[in-house]
Amino acid sequence: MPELGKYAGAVLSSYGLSLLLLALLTGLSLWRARRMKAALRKVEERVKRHG
Amino acid sequence: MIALLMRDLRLAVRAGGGFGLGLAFFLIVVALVPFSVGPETALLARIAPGVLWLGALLACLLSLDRILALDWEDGSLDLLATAPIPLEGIVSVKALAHWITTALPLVIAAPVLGVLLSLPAQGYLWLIVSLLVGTPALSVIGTFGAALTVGIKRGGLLLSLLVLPLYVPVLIFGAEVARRGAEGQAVQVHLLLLGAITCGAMALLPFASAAVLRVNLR
Amino acid sequence: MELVVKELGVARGGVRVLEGLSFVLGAGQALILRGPNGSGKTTLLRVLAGLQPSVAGRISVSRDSVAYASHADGIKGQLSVAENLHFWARLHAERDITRALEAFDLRALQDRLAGALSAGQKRRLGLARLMVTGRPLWLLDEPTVSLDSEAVALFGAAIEAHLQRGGMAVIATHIDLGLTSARVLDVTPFRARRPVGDAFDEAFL
Amino acid sequence: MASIWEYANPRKFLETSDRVLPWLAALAGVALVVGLVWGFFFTPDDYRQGSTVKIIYLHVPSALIAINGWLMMLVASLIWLIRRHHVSALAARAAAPIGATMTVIALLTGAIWGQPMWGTWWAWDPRLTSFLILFLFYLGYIALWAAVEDDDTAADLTSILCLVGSVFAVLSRYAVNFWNQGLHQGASLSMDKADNVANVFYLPLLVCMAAFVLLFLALVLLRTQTEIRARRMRALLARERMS
Repeated sequence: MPELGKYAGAVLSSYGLSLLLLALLTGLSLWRARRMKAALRKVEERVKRHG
Repeated sequence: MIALLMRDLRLAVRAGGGFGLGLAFFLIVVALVPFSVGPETALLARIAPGVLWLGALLACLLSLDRILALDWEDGSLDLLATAPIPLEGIVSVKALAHWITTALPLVIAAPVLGVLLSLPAQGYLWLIVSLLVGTPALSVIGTFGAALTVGIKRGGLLLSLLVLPLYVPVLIFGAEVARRGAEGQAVQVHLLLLGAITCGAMALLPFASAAVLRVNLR
Repeated sequence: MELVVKELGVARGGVRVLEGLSFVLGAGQALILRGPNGSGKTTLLRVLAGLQPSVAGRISVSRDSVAYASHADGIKGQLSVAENLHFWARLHAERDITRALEAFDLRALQDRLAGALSAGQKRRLGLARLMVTGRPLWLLDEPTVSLDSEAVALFGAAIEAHLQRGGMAVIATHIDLGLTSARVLDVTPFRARRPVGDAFDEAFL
Repeated sequence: MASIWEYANPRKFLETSDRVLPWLAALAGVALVVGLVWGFFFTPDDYRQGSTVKIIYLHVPSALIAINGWLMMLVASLIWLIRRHHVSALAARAAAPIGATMTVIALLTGAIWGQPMWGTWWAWDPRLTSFLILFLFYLGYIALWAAVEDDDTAADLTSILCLVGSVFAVLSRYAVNFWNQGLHQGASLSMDKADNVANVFYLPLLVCMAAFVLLFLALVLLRTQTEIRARRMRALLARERMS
């Protein structure tokens, strides 16, 4: 761990918040991608079956 | 074109909402300011130009959705779109009608409300000039926003969200002219820039508004 | 003046509803559109009026020659009957509204506020608007909704007179308007076929 | 050589992006870890700013993406308006939330950095203000996409909004400059003036910027795929309803 001195709080909180936001964005994107893939597959199969 | 303008003006007068509501709103906003920041005259005089500009802008915003929504609901917009006037002309006339019915009364009322906020005497002229030059841009930009949201049910809040960021440059220069006027500084540069924005908006935005309206009428 | 429609395709909400539609309409002729609900009659009329782009085919008339009347009449309740008509007349650079008032029996009502009219009277006013546009091609979408039989007869006579003067009309309706010369076009056979296979095209189908 | 417009076909786009995406994501992840670890652990403190200098490894790249993300949306919107390729419009839609998040990160890190340096969380400095306005534009754009039901209509409306918004964003930028000369230092980086910032800070910053660009691209591809699938599903359901 590097010595951050008196600004430790500022540096750590900005890294923490930014990484949290990035993780949230990536996580949400992945989650939606997976859900949409599954939902589309279901609809595609139904459409194919009914012609 | 004149027929359309006259009809819109007549409708605004008969429906009652046109002239009255915006003005009343403006009055209330301005009257509430001293309650929130205190009655100290020096402070009020300092913030008066900005408060008056912001109040006028919000009062303008309040009536934007009426520009097109009523004609959309009763089907007039479909019929206007097939009329001999190009849609660009129609949205320009609509913006003009909005300016006459909403913005112009605000410009006239602003000096009266300036008294309430103890605006310095030298500020009145530039307040009126800045509002006269700036408010047409507010109407034209607002018409663009109204055209964007015309097909959306309860689009009023969305309309504000879309239009307010677009109002930023007008507000900055308009309020700056009024402030500098009140403080006795030179206003020419800012006034010219404000005029440039208004001219640019009036020249170009009707094309965007008409394009958007065509999409919404599909 | 002639309306020529060739191999026209129209879409609603991104999905094709009609395709391969062709017809010719000469001066003084009327065409009645028939077809079940949702078959694309309204969409077709809006495309003909130039409010909506077609997805295929050609239409010969420019949008300056059409007068369109939809379910909504575009009437302002705060204006009187005469003011409403005057507005549309002036917009189309016409002056005279007396002929329109008479044809739809609105003379006695002309100073009444349009907001105070009954549904059928409003509809009559909406249709009277067509006459003050001075345009040759009328596109009418279910024009007889909320009209009584007497008003339907008035309306039929107004169309007849319009055709006599060399006008044209395309009407989506299920009621017999008593038009002697009108042709009927059933749009059902022109219903868009589904694309075969599951080719994944630009329209995601 | 195939034309790039081939990728305007949704299926082709899905196939190709499926192949590219894992590599892109892996590369973005590696670059992000390398850049941030390098920046956080292995750079010295600045003699004036102390350890807060480490914040630029997040602040500058996110600001870069915040602006260029909007620029990408503008280009994609133009492509949609001119060539009517649906994928382009959907890519613009996919990019908006990423750009908005990056704007928030840039604002947050800026505020946290400003607190010890300027003694205040927020100053109405031209750059901060411009970013706040940019964020409002992102919000409006996203809200308009969400509010319009018909997909093609929404694509058209948002594209025109993006165009008009871009003009007004630039206008606001200059207006804000006029309005208040700020505290913010000038752009501390430009490609030809690398000596603005010493190399020890500059190299890890370059890695971080590359990482953010890669991350942006990967996320755009992923989200565009999702939008394409959502769009196809709606189209299939609509067709089913009609028959």
